[in-house]
Amino acid sequence: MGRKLEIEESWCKKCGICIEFCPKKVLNMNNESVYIENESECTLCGLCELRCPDYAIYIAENI
Amino acid sequence: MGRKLEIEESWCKKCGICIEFCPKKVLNMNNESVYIENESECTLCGLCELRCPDYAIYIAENI
Amino acid sequence: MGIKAKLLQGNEACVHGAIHAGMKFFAGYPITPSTEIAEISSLILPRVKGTFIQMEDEIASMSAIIGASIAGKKSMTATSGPGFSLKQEAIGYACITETPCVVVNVQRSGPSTGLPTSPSQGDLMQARWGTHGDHSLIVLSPTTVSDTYELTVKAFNFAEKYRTPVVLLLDEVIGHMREKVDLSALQELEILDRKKSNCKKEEFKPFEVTKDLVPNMEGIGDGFKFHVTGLVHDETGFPTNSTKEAQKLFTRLTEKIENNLEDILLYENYFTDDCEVLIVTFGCMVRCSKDAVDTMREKGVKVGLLAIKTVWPFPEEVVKKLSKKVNHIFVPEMNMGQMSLEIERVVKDNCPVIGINKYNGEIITPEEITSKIEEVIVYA
Amino acid sequence: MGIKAKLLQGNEACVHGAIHAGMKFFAGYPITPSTEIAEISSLILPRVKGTFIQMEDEIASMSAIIGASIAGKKSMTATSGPGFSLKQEAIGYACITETPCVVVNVQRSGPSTGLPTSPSQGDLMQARWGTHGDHSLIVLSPTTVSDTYELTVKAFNFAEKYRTPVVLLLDEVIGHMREKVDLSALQELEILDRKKSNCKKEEFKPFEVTKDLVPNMEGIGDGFKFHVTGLVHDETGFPTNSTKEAQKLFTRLTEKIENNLEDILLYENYFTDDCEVLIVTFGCMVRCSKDAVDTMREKGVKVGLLAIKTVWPFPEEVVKKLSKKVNHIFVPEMNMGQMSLEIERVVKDNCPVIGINKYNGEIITPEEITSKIEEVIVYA
Amino acid sequence: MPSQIIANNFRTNRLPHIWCPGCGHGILMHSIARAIEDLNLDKDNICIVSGIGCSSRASGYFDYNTIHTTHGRALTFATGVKLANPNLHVIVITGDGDATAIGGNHLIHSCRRNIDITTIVFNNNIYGMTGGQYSPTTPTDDKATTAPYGNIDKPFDICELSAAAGATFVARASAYHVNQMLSYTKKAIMHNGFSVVEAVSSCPTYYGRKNKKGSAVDLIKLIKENSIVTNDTNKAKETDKMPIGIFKDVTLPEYTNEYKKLVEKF
Amino acid sequence: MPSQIIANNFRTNRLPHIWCPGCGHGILMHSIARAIEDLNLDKDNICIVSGIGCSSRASGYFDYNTIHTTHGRALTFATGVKLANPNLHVIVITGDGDATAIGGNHLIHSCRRNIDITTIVFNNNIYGMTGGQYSPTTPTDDKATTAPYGNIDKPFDICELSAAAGATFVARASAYHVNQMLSYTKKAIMHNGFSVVEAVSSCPTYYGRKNKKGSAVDLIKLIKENSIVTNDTNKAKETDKMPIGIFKDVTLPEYTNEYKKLVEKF
Amino acid sequence: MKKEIRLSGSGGQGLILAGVILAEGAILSNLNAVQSQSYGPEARGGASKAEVIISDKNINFPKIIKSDILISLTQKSFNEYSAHIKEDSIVIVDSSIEVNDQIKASIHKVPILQTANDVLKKPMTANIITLGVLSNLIPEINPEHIKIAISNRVPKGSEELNIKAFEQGKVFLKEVVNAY
Amino acid sequence: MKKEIRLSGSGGQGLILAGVILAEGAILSNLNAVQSQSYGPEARGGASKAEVIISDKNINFPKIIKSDILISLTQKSFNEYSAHIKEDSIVIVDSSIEVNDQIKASIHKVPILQTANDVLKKPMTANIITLGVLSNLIPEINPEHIKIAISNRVPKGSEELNIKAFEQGKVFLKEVVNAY
Ligand SMILES: Cc1ncc(C[n+]2csc(CCOP(=O)(O)OP(=O)(O)O)c2C)c(N)n1
Ligand SMILES: Cc1ncc(C[n+]2csc(CCOP(=O)(O)OP(=O)(O)O)c2C)c(N)n1
Ligand code: SF4
Ligand code: SF4
Ligand code: SF4
Ligand code: SF4
Repeated sequence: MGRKLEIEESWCKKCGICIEFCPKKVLNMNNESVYIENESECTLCGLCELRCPDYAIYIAENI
Repeated sequence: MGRKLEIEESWCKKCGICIEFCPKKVLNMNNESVYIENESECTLCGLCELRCPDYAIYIAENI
Repeated sequence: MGIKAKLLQGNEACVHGAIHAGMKFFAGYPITPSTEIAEISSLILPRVKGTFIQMEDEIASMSAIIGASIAGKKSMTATSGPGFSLKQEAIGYACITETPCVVVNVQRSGPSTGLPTSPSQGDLMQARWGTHGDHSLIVLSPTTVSDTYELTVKAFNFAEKYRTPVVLLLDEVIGHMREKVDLSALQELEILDRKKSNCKKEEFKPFEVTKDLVPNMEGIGDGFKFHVTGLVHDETGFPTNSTKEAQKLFTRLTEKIENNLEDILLYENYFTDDCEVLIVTFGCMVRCSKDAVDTMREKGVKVGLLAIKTVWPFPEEVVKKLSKKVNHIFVPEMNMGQMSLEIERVVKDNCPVIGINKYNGEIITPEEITSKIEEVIVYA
Repeated sequence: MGIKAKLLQGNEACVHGAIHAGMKFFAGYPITPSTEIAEISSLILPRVKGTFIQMEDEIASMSAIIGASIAGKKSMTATSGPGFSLKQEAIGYACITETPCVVVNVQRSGPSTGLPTSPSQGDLMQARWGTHGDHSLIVLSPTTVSDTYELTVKAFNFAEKYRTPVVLLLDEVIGHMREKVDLSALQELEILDRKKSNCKKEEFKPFEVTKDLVPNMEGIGDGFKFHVTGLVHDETGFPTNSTKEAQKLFTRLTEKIENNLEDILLYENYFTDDCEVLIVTFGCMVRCSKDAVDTMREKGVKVGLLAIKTVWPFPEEVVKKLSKKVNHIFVPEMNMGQMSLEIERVVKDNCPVIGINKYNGEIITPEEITSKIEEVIVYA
Repeated sequence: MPSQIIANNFRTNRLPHIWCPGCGHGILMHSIARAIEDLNLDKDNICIVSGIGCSSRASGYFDYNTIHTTHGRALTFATGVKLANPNLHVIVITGDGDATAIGGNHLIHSCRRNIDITTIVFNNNIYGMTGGQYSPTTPTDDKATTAPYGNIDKPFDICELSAAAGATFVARASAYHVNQMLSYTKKAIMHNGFSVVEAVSSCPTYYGRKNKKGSAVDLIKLIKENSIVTNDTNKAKETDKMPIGIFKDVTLPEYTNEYKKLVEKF
Repeated sequence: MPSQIIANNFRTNRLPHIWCPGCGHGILMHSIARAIEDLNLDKDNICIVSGIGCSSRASGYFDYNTIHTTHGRALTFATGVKLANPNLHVIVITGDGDATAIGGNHLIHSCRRNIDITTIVFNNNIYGMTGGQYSPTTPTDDKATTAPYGNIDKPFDICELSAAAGATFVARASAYHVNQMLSYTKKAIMHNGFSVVEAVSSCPTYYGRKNKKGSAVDLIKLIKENSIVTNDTNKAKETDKMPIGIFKDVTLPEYTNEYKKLVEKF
Repeated sequence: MKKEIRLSGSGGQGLILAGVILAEGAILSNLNAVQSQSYGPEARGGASKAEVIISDKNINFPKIIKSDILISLTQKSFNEYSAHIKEDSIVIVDSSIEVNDQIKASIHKVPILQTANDVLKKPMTANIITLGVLSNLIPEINPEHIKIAISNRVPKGSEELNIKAFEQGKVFLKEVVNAY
Repeated sequence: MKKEIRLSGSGGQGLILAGVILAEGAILSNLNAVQSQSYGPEARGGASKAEVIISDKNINFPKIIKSDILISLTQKSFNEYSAHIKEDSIVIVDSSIEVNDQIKASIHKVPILQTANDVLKKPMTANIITLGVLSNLIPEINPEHIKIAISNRVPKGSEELNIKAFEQGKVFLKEVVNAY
């Protein structure tokens, strides 16, 4: 069982906060939503989850 | 022209504050009002005037 | 014979009635002439494991009793004129959230600070219309100290049964006078509690439209986890902008009361059976009017009295019916004629409505009432 | 031709009217749908050497404008439902101290928070009865944006002339809509100021009973050194417990307004000369009713409209007179029937009074009015 | 015949005042009049604003412009007066209930704005006018008609609260400390900004009686015994006594000045 | 599909919430839910009470007992709730306007009573819900729809005010400082007494736009840049930055406990 | 039987308490009673007035327009309320009060304040002494019932003193009762 | 002549401002105009709607029940408001919107958002482009008057850009006018 970064596109309001404050610059945005650009860089630190105002990005547990 | 301790009997509510806090124990009370018992002791410090809640005792000026 | 006669003050009787009814929470802020209600509550409540708190102002007091009631406790506050004005916003919140609570207003004289220790009945219209927006509530007004006990119990009962704020509109005369009260009868008064749901916790809808239009009510901490809001909401309790839901909600809030007038409308007939002249009044004016009726009856004039105890909703039909069989209606009030307005509306052209008004902080005497009646019926 | 047509929002027109009338002080607290009035005031007042302040709440705002008015400045505040409820205590203070001021209430829907952005006319009764105790005041309700400008000027004029708080009862529809306003005519509107005394400073009585029952008024800092209190007071302004003085004061406060109904009562007749069916209404409902009248007239039904602009004191005599010559009165209101109550009282058995009511946050359409009329007169 | 200072500053035809024998309020009212007399202010330019309470009845006695308002709101009326006519010396006289119970919000906001109003709080630790209920300054465990078993509330420190809220002059004197009362009141009036003088008073009728603290004289003695004259509140804390002194006196932009600057931009 | 923590604590059928893109309130709401999750509290025993404002809309989203009250009065409703059922964890979520403008008096009195309620103030320095008017925490000179020429008011320091009024736990975190927010919120909830967490938020729609401070991201960056993590407010003053930290944490008699003691006398 | 009694004096003399005790005594004696008072912010140390109506029938109108019995312990209150008494009613004043003889009533001077001061050594017993005097005038109320009411209503610890004061009051005006 | 125009989209697209400018233009052209809008706390970043009624007569009822001209810049607003149009009225939608052909109106797709983005490089000019399009459909309003209104109402400094946007909008739907 592992942990994995997930995005719920329909909840993303495209504010860009997760992208800006990701210490590893893992994320980027397109027309629809934020998306994971450099998954390999992600340390699963969870800061994007804590700072997303709309709960659209999070670390899924027990995958 | 001098200064003199005056009492307006009709205004005195007989609370006793002036008597208690007079540093020279000049004042006393009877049934009607406060009255001056030891006028000679009075230094005209004016503390009774400042502390009388009813403005019934005061140093008259320019007598 | 079980007579437990006691000398009680009106304000005191109010607290005893409240305790009887199950009051467990009182929040208040002192103001003449209601202060004794807070004072006596502070004395008694701790002894019955209830809570008394003196809040920082009337708004806080009103809000606190709503909070306590939502959390499950029967709650009351008491105030007078200026404080009653301040409580109005929160009273509207109690209306729309259907939170049972009792608000006592011991009326005093004048707008603003006025004559703070003098009696008046000047808040009658305010009790109905004081908060913004369409709303309904129940307003009771006692005429004796014993009545004060009884109507306080009924105020709590109505509050619980119909999930509504109930205003107990006292006046300084009744609030501050002491008279004999027979507690043995009063202590038998029935007590009603809010209806609980008997559904599964997940299925609970806090504002479900039940047959009687009064939603079941659960407390906080019992696992129902509902939402309460002063915004327009649907049966789930969550806000909605739907005009349909808005119309539904506002209509129900009115109808749950209007549909039960038979239960809610309290009044007393005093020689109305054969009367040709009718006095209609409320509060302390009932006492003065009774003396007036007695005097006039002694003189052979058939005067009767309708003593209105549920002043809002106004007992329209009762008054209308009586107005058809009498020649005059007199309305003595310690205000500029507030109940008169409502009576005029209801009575239409059935008979003339004549106000007897005094608003200087003095009670109207029986003589003033009888002489006005005599003056009018002689000229009639 | 001097036409200065401008597109103005209702709330904007209110501020322009106020500035025209001489407003020099505004204190407020934001609340939808009145907030633009504060915002625009904050923009304009500093430019005309006036003062804008946003206070910590509505009570503070209302009190501040009374303070400013006593100190000599024409003052206004603006709010909506919940804030209007909170201002009630201080409004009573303005009544008893006879302090000129203008209180705007842009009505929104529901008791409590309700539907905060939806229109309503639910505060009509509250505007009259919201504060405790017997009192009188003037309440004006505009029907168009241009009217809003005009009635704001008149509100200030009445406030000054009669030394009374005046409530400007707007509604969200008028407050938020923009339409064409011809400023050239409006800018000619007369402006009235409070009457000054012309006595010696030592002889000044701040609440002297003058012939018109309106005491002269001096500002603070001009050497008159008077006392103002919300307690019952005599002509000197100092508190008294005299029942005679109390009766005198309360009576005068009412009569100074009731004696001047001819000046104060504003209304508009629209095809009432020959009408058989009468619509009586106020505020934004006037617009909808005009369309309804036009439609019905086209169909050959003689419908007329009485548009009431001074809603309090209520123009009893005007309505009574018309009620004697028509077959039906219809009262469209965006509430549960508040003006209807007053009309029923006045009309008595002269003709039936039929309410057309909607209270879900939606405006009543001309079609809804005409179809109700048709429904009733067909059955009649 | 009253003294010259009384005749100059009071509406003597309204005296004696309604306060009970020995009520501290009368002493404090005198200090205010004397401060104004000493400062030689133009009486036409003074406006006293009060709320509702025994203390707030003070306004009616001063022979200046006086406004007796609603309970708790004196500062908001005063704000209107001051902004309408910034030349006035606006002085608010209020009680502990009026200023810190129902009126607490207006107190802290007036502090925050630093508007040039002088506020004198007659703090008698009780609601006198309504007959002795506990107030936000009633000490814990004391009795009151609504605290028959002893008060469980903690009291406010009015000076600390006012300073934290932004008042720029904060001091405490008392009905015993009449010289300080006079001197702080003068400073407060001349201070350009929002000033608060907590004037410790005494209510023999309700507070004294309920708490078996003796006569009017005894209550004034108690104030004397329980206090220490110092501007250093920390030092006072060590002695467990109530400090009498000036605790804050700073100059910061004043509200009506700032508003004036804004208006002058146009 | 939302995360487990969201599913456990929110009424997910009411999400996404009504707040604007990038509004700081969403971040803070998350922290509260996570704090409760981390503390493993019984959700039936939590009651969230809020006033009126964007921030106060938070109550409707939590899957606990929730009450959305009137503007400024959340703490007084909460006081009723807590006294009626002292077993509940009562948490008040409020805005700077709700808590310190119209609600300022209830804030200081709740502090004074030291009643066991946790108050989280979402401070975005503006009235968001009504469209961008200045609030008691809007910095001087900033613009707002009612301060078109710049605000002349001085702002409150919510933490300082609460501490002076008697709160026994006082801290400040922000929508940037999410770890602090989480940790302080947990401490505040577990604190037995009145606790205040000033949670600095951001309103890109009104505050940001009016003051030309850029995007939602820029506003969060500004919080980061203008603050310093320290429990020592004096140290922060030297740097002219806003301190993020715990400024007061003391144990004093708690109101419902004291009341319980009183009742147990009989 | 209906008696309207007005007790007047200054605040602090405890006349309202006396009125309450009188009313409670009446109730214990199976009568009806209504008690009311006037006071106000103006009454800080000022005038004080209690009214008691006692009757064997229902009492509706709760105020007294003209009294059957007036008690006045101060000159000021006598001057005010002696204008509102029934013809041929009873007026009892403290001995210190100057009465004017235009008043058509049977006026009795009783040394109430002096008795409180000199005999009982407690000025605050004046109200209960007054009750003793009154008790002689209202035989319908069993004096023992008044004593019970006194014990119920006076501060704990002062019962004995107050019963003594009551007895002391009963010494006065015995004859008037007989004449009444 | 009376035209009821509804502009719908999402908050932030500036459609209320467009409505205001349109109404002001109408007034400058000596017509009557009433403009209103709906918004609410639920509208944080959500739906937004402006209504403009233009007439050469008095306008009483201020709201639109069914529109003569509907503008929709978002799918959601199109779905909602296309249900409330008059028969044979005009509907203008952004090119990105999927229209359904049950609607009995002359529907025109116009690349408003794309033009704002790509041609004017400022997404916030979409509202003024919309005005340009609309202007073609309401010949009773002098386009120069709309331009004056634009200059009055847009933020200082952006006048030129917005006039350009207006002209850009006028490029579209010229034919429809002629057909109308
Ligand atoms: C709105 C309102 N609430 C309550 C009151 C009743 N009231 C009058 S004065 C007062 C308290 C006064 O206390 P304080 O300000 O400390 O003055 P003090 O009488 O002790 O000098 C209260 C509660 C009122 N007049 N108005
Ligand atoms: C009594 C009352 N006054 C005013 C309002 C209008 N109002 C609603 S929310 C609000 C301010 C909200 O500001 P804040 O608490 O800071 O929350 P934010 O929206 O910024 O999150 C105001 C003034 C109201 N609803 N009720
Ligand atoms: S979990 Fe951390 S590293 Fe990964 S995307 Fe989120 S913020 Fe970046
Ligand atoms: S202080 Fe004044 S009122 Fe008190 S006893 Fe002395 S003179 Fe009389
Ligand atoms: S009640 Fe207390 S505060 Fe009021 S006047 Fe009397 S002693 Fe002073
Ligand atoms: S208006 Fe401001 S505070 Fe409100 S939701 Fe939008 S960004 Fe947040």
